[in-house]
Amino acid sequence: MVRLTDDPLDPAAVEARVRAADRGAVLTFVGLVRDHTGPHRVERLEYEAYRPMAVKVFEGIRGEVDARWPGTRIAIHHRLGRLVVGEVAVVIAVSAPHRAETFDACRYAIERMKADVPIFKKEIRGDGSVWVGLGS
Amino acid sequence: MVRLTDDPLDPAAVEARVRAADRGAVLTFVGLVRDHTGPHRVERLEYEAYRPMAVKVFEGIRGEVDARWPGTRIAIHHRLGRLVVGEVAVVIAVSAPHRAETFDACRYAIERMKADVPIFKKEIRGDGSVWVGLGS
Amino acid sequence: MQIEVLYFAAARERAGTGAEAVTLPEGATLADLIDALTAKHAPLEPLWPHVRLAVDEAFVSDHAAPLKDGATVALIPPVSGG
Amino acid sequence: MQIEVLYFAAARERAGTGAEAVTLPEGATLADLIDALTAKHAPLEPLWPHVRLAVDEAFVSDHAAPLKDGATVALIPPVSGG
Repeated sequence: MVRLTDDPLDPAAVEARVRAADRGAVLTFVGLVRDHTGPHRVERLEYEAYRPMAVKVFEGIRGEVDARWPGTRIAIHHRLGRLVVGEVAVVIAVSAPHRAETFDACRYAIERMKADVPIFKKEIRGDGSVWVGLGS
Repeated sequence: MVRLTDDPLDPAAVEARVRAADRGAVLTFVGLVRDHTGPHRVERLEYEAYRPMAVKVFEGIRGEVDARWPGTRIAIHHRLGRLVVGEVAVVIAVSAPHRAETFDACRYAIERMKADVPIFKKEIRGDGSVWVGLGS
Repeated sequence: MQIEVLYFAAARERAGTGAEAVTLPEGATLADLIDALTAKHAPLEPLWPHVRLAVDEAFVSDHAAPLKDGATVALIPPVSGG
Repeated sequence: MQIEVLYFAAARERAGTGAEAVTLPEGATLADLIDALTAKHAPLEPLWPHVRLAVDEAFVSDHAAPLKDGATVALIPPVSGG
């Protein structure tokens, strides 16, 4: 249910992985390449990852979600490589019998990803390029 | 961006309605027909609505979301009629430049819908049928 | 005056109809309408505590509000969208 | 002992390589490795405050921790998945 890929992501396919007859709610977060960051125009992004560790940390997040919200199911697919504006960078889908857990678990997974999954993003801007989080 | 329909819903199509180049986040909630409610096995659901008022209340919710979370865009599609287990009853998609607003706005829209949109659900169970919220 | 009454879900089943016209004296209120409908459809009686009323597609909680000729009043049982 | 060092993102660009083997004396710590890498790749120096270290795919924050022969140490600049 965790996947890193250089190919385009399909949110519907990720969502389908967590659907089941005993689940009444699916929440799907899609992170897209935005055309700007603050005042800077963004032309494209380049993602790289420490792949085996990224998968390991994502799997750890899945385990944490399972433990904190029993009955949820979560799938996380992250794109790597070169992405242009409008393309999908990440899809996180969470299902549960009821909606409350899907919100809490999905939000938790995103915040954990942003903190600890070794994926790196370079913004190629009209006026140069920067590693996000570093500013240079 | 508000739609009531007797036809099957496609979450991807609803999500597509709120995507745009200046948005980095799309959150899509999908409500599905579950195979049980508490101890009761559910065979199917029958949704009916006070259609013009339901659309009006949904549009009011959209206006509230616009006012509270400027920069968000929201689409709400709700299915009516007879649905079997696993079918999609509602899709609520919210986009925004950043993720926090998508979670807050989507959650808000769902809670408002559950409180005030005149849509009614009859559960056809193995052991009889009930109007949800009324228990008879 | 004439009021158009709409019934949904359990209210529709208990009234045995989805819509009907009801004639009330001038100055009648929502409370008067409730009395008239209960007299006409006894099975509605136990449902009233669970029903909200909408006048011309907006919820109205003040049952002392006078009705206007030609208004549409909907009986809204517990909603459960989603 | 020999340590495999992996560089990502800004660290990779500043080191001029994505991976290299580094030989350290027995008992060397992460702090010793940082000194050795800085001596080898001066451009890494300003990056250290922003870099976390992972040993065999797990973050290690204690730089006094002794390294084991054959360990893989990765320099992890600020992450930004999503």
